[in-house]
Amino acid sequence: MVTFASGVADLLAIRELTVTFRTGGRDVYAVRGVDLSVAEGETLAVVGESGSGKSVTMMAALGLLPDNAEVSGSIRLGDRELLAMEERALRSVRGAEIGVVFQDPMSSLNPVHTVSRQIAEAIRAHSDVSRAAAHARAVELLGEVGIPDAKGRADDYPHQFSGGMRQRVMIAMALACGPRVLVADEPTTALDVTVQAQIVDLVDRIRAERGMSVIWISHDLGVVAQIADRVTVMYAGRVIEQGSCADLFDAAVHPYTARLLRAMPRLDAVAGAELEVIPGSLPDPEAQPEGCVFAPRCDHTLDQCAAARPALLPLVAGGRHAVACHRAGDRLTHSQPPGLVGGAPAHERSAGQIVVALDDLRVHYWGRGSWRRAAAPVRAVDGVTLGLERGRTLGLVGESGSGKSTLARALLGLEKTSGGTVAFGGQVLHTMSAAGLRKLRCTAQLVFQDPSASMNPALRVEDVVSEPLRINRRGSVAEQRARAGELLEIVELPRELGRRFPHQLSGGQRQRVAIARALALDPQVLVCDEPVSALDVSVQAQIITLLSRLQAELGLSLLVISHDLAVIRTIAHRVAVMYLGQIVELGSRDDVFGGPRHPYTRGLLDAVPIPDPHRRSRPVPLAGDPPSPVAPPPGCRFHERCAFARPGLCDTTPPPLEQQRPGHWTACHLADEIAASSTAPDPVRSATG
Amino acid sequence: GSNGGTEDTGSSDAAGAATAETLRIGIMSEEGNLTPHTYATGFPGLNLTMLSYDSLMQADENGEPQPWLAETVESSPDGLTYTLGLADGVTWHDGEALTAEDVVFSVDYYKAGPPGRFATAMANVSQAVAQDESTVVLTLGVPDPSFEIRVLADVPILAEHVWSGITEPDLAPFDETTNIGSGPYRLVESDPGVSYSFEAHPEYFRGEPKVDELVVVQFADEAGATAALRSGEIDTMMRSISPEQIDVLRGAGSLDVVEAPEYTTTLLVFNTAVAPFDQAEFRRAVALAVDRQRLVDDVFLGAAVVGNAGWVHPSSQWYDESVETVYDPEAAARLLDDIGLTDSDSDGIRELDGASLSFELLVASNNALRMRLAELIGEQLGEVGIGVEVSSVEMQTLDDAVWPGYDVAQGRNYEMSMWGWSASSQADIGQMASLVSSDPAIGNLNVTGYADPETDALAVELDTELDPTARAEVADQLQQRIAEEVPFVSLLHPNGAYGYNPDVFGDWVSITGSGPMTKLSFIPDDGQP
Amino acid sequence: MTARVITESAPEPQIVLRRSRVSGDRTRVLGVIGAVIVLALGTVAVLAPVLAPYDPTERAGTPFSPPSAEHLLGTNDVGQDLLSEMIYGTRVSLTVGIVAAAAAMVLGTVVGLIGGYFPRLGAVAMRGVDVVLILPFLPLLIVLAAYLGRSIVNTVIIIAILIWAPTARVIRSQVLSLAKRDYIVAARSMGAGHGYVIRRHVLPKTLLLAIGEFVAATSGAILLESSLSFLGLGDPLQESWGSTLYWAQARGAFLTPAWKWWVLPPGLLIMLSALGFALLGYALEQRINPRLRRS
Amino acid sequence: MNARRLGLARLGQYAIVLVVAVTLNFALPRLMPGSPLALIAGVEAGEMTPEERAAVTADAGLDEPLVVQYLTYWKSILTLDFGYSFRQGTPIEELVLGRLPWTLLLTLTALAVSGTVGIALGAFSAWRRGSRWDVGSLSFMIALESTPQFWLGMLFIALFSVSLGWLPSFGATTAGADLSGLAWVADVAEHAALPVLTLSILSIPAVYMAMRYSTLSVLGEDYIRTAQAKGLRPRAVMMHHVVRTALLPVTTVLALRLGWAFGGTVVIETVFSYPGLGRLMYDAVSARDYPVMQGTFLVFTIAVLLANLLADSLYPRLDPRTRV
Ligand SMILES: Nc1ncnc2c1ncn2[C@@H]1O[C@H](COP(=O)(O)OP(=O)(O)OP(=O)(O)O)[C@@H](O)[C@H]1O
Ligand SMILES: Nc1ncnc2c1ncn2[C@@H]1O[C@H](COP(=O)(O)OP(=O)(O)OP(=O)(O)O)[C@@H](O)[C@H]1O
Ligand SMILES: [Mg+2]
Ligand SMILES: [Mg+2]
Repeated sequence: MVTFASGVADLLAIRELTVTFRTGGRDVYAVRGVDLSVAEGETLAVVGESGSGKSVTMMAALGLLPDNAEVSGSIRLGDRELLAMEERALRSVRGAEIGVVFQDPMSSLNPVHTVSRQIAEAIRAHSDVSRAAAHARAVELLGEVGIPDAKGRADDYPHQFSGGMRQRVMIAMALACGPRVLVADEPTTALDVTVQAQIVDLVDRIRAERGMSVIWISHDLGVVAQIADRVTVMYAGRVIEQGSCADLFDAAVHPYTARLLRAMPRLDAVAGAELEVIPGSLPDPEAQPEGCVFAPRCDHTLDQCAAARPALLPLVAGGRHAVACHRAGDRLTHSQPPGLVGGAPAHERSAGQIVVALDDLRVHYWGRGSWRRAAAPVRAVDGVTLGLERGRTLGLVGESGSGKSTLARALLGLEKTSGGTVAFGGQVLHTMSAAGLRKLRCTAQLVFQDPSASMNPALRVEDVVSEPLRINRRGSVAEQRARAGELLEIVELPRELGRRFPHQLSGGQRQRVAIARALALDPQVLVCDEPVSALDVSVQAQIITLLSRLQAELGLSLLVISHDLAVIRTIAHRVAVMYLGQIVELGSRDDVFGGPRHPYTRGLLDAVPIPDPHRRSRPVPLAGDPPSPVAPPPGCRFHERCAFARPGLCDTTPPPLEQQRPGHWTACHLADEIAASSTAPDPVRSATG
Repeated sequence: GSNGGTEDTGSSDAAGAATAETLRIGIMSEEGNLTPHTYATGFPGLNLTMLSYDSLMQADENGEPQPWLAETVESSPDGLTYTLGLADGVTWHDGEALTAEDVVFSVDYYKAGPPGRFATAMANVSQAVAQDESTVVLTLGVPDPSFEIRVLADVPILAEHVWSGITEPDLAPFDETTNIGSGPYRLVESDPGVSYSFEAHPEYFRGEPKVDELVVVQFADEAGATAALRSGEIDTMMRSISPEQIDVLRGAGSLDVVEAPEYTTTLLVFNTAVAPFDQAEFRRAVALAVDRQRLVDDVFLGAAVVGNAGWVHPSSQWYDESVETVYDPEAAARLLDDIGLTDSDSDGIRELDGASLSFELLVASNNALRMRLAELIGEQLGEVGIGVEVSSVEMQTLDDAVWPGYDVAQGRNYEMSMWGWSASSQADIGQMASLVSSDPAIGNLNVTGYADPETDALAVELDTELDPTARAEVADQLQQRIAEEVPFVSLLHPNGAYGYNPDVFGDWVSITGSGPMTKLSFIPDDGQP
Repeated sequence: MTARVITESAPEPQIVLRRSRVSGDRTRVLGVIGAVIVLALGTVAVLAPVLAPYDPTERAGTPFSPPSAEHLLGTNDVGQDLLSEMIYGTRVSLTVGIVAAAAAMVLGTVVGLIGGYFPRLGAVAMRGVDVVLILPFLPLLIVLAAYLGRSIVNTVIIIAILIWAPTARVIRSQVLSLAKRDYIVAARSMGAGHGYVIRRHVLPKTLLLAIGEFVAATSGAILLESSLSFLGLGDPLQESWGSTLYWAQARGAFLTPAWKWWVLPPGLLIMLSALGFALLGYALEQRINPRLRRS
Repeated sequence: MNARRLGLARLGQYAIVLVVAVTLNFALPRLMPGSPLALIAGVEAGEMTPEERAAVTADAGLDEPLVVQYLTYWKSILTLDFGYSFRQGTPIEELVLGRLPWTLLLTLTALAVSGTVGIALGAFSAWRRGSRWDVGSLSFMIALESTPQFWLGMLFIALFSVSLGWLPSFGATTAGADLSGLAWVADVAEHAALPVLTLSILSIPAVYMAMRYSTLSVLGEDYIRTAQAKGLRPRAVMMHHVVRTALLPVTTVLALRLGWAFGGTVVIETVFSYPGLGRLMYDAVSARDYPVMQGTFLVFTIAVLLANLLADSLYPRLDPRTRV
């Protein structure tokens, strides 16, 4: 029996859990001996890179693993052994005692049933109540999780809700039977930061109210720092370190944990700080290494690291901070907090030469198949004026659906514009001939969010990389191949990788290949649409560093789109904030992050969780969801969500994007007032401002 | 002629119940509404229609026209006037009496009505006059030796009180009035494409019919009908069964088969306008090379009569025994050699002007037996060095190639084809002229395009000679001419073989050449013509 | 606060749950069975002259004779050996099936490809497909048969015309989804023309799908050929299984004991060959269709 | 709102397809070799004089220029007055309406049977995917799908009608039997039994495959895991979540099959001598009865179009995601 030093019994205790998937002769060792536990009323965060076995561990606890999984170990809920339970008994645990919230609220709700029905179903599965009573309870729950007009919306279908509201519905469903443990498997990864902040608040509030235990799976250390009592770090199917939140963030012992923390871009770091990169990638889940799973990527290996598996042991006997590392006792000194990046000047106001200029650009989508063209269009991009400076990086941030990708595509001439112009060094895009357009395509290239989707899986990496050359008939096949090798080296990949297929690469390697391909034609402009959001923190750092280096070496102009403000802050010289198809704030990185003038920018910044367990006072995040781009609100498009909005002004007159400070444009009537009235800027944030 | 009944011996080998309450009959072709203007096919459509209607004369068991509605038939020596005395006590199905006025009306009605078989038949009747209640005088435009068989024994008489109100006879719907005739049966239910029901006319002037009710059901094909016959769902079918089924049905215990020779012909026709079919020698060689007996034995399992070189069926009274039908492939080969069609490159196929002598033989794909015949003929011709490629085509497509627009004047578009004429083409010897005359007015069935002055002269003579003996002489000459000239090859005449259930009804009466599926089978012995 | 120690000696309940069901998808077997059937039939077709005891056009025995030592499946209405006919029929049925399906695939793939890649043109093309799909096919068949004449080649053409349309639909929807893929957008953004994109990215993927469709369509084509022959709309003089059935039906074999050796074997062979290709097609679809490949 | 407009746009597309199809329906009979003359005039067309033939042709309106005939055809469609059968002299509407109920009886019953069986088996098979049962039923279904229709029908006749004598082999009712009430219903049911059985057996595989496929893909959806995580019984998960959702695309398959089945009964109606529309068309085609051909083609065309329309509009109606 697992016990706690304090004598408080674990509510859910997992011990020596191993899960192996038998897939047609090949075995996937997904979980290789995991110990973790959560006590009553406690929030345990489980962090780790993608594929480290977090979800599988939780699914094992619920008995929901697929048939080909082989499980051993022990999973105890109170004093019952879940692994030994019959399916029937396990069903009475699922939903009733352990509630689950899954990552993707879009696909986790059944699209053909109303939300109230799906909640009521969970209630009726575990208690003998009438349909009406269950429905009433469902409505109540919806109210509890903050669905406005719960009664009116209870009989709506999931697709009628926004992502954040759907996640609330999921939470209501998980809470329906008053579970003792709530498992939240990356519940906010698919959501905007603003919505993430709302959900984090909600879960924490409910946990406090109900005295529930929460297991929060996440790869976002910021969220973890904000919510967790204790943290378990998983790596390649093992727990490598666990301890209280403070222990981990302040004094991580395992080399992996330490490096992970430093690989993470953070808003409270020094702007332009270089991220530390963890070389290599997760081990093959089909391999079964003898020793420490992290050894191949570790700087501090001893002989025994490769030979023997380190046990998860408390640092001090009876202590709560446990580490699975042979050198845990060595007090390794990990490098100091990140310093300044050499190349990028900390602060910059002078305008560079404009390479690409957008002037009042509009992209409207008309409903497909409509035979009468009178319908209102989706105003995806609605009057954007923006310049991209030579050799600099422009960061574009905004909530999902604000038109960032559309803007990027229009900039590259991949989207038909509905108004305004895109000009490359004076040449207006839509007046160009086909040949001119083709030539221009060589000067501007796109790096996609999802690297694997942007490569034809049937082509070898070298063919993927040399494809632009082939398309534009540059050189012979041999030359193209040689150039592909060079390009791979530029993005720090070995040439031999060229013989592989994309699916044989890791996510980070794939993104490098995508970048290499984008560089093939020696472009001046690189547009990166969410280049790192599909990647793990450690890989993210590699890519961000790579992009910065390439910019410095090749003098590229970058447009980087991201919803992750910390990433933008790390990489961009200038930042544009987009809301509902329009730019609401534009300025140098330090101006925007240090002294945001638009309430929307402030809301966005406030919503970003700070990966520091000591700074948990969270301001009220932005409420609500962005309105539909089909019928944007009159006046200031943001006024409905703005705490400062002044009736009669903000809801009638659209504010122009003005240069209210030198080099700092804002589209807000009340910018000056708000700046004056609000509390003093955050000390850490203003560190560089 | 006689008016007495003949015993039902000799012409039919059938036996079984002599009367029945209900007889269920299968048919395989889609028929329309069964009136003289709307029936669809000659067989069985017209046979079914004639259950409800009578003509002035009626073919007897030997196929000879005998007095029927007209008790007496007298023609003037010049053959231009026929005086008909109607039988007494003939009533329509609704009880009205059939009078001379009805006959006169019918003649005029057909002449004025839309074109068709009966309008064509009546075209030559220039005048019809009712002398009294029961006497009609018909005046002909030109003498017609076939008038009795072709017109008097064929055209159904209509009830004036029914049809005088109908202006569009070819659209006449089935209803209470249009189903009134004078025949042994009245059509009481009509669902074209599905079924018909006939009820016996108890007041029939030749005696009450032997079967009370006839139910006629339409099948999609012979296989379905045969299955139904075997399963007892129908009692007989109006389609000669395939030869291989004869023994099967006979062996099935409860069933029997009535078998009789029929005048239906199966021909090999060729386009005599193209070389080398334009040479009589070549045609003769083809005829000599075809082993008709083998066709009968192999394909029809013996259930057919070998075709006669002179066209006329051996059972017919017009048959000229002196015409010889020979199979002699060596003679055929010699003939071919003689006209210069030799196999110069020894590939087994002769050459004509350097090109190998090969023809496409068309055959309708819906007729399995003819397809087998075609295959066999192909083999047989191949043995004398004539290449044949059998090509099965859909029936209408074949018709369109051989007989475009049903008008021989429009030419033809084939080399060789399997072909056939219905029984009526033999029943009336006059039809022989229409097969071979090059004058489209006479030779309207001359689908081979055969033209020969001597034959044409004989054809005219056959069409006009009124004296029976003289006409027989002309017919003999024409048969000899045909045998010599070979405008087509008469291959065989399949026997009629009709499966039936003798427990239900089996008192069949066959007409030579036309088989048992006519109203004669249902008319009591003492009412037979 | 709670902390946790690992008590080394604690007796842990160790439970091993073995997977309850074999995960190996048994439906894989189906593909193997299909391949075996197709291979076997293919061998028979190729080796027909060696395997068949008689020339199928030869009148080798008494007509309508039941199975005997000389004629294992008896003879037909003109004394041809039915076993030889079955063996040679394999050639016709497989050839017609394969060639017709291949022709239909080429047509369907081209139309589907163009229709999917150029959406405007595609809408028009798909209306054409709709029309083909709703036309009454019997008269279409007769018209075609009349114009083309009856021959094995024309049967192939007719079948191809009848079955290409659904393939065009399938291919089109695949191309439609392909065209939205990031890697195609990427190629376009690098300046690739339509020809390049189709050749390099769309066609290879689509061909794979077309191959799966082709195998499945072969099964349909074999069935169609037999139906056409049976209805007398094909060429009954060609030695195919369908025409054997046509003759069996025309000569009343269904109603005599002959059905056991004259009707059953061709029907079963048609079924078997269609089944072989259908199974193969099913297995291929499982491999090709990404939606089915998951988990 | 948008959906309605989309619907109208679809309708417009259907209208175009309909026009093209109607045009082809007009053209096909006339493209076919052979002429309906024999039909119009009775068999002895050969005995007619050329004048008479011309008169007959004119009477049927076949001497008009094709354009005029074409316009007349459109007029007949728009006025719902299709003229008379060359062969039977019966109005086309009467013929078609007389046959329609029988075809509907066959197709609807077969669809109901095959739909129910196919859906149940398909769902079960997917639920037990990879099991012996799944493999067994899957291969059986594929085998069924590979069975020639006519062959099965004929074997059924040989077995059930000729050998066993249990069921009638032809027709829709017992001809000449004056039945009414229950006896009539029983008679009709008896006659429909074999054709329906054949049709159903042969349509089950398509439904089965569609349902199995659909169920398999639903089983992989995240919300199924959610339902399981709620602690629902497997039966409840299967019924409320899997089957309910998997049925959506299958309804489309069913609707499309309806249109297809409608035209696909030709063979069955021929084998069983069943007086449905398919046979009416077949006979009309063999005889070149132009008006009947056009009439039946039109019915089939419209049936398929309606089925497509039904499939198109059914899906959005059943799926809340596309419901506005
Ligand atoms: N059904 C399965 N069959 C085979 N392998 C599986 C299966 N499910 C998961 N795995 C493997 O198990 C390992 C752990 O997966 P898991 O989903 O637990 O990762 P995770 O830590 O939750 O990652 P993420 O952050 O991406 O959700 C991965 O290598 C994954 O590929
Ligand atoms: N092809 C399209 N047709 C219609 N609407 C579209 C289309 N593409 C995008 N939109 C709409 O345009 C708006 C902007 O979309 P866009 O993809 O540019 O947003 P984004 O800021 O990139 O969002 P995300 O962060 O989720 O990628 C959204 O409301 C989207 O639904
Ligand atoms: Mg996970
Ligand atoms: Mg985007």
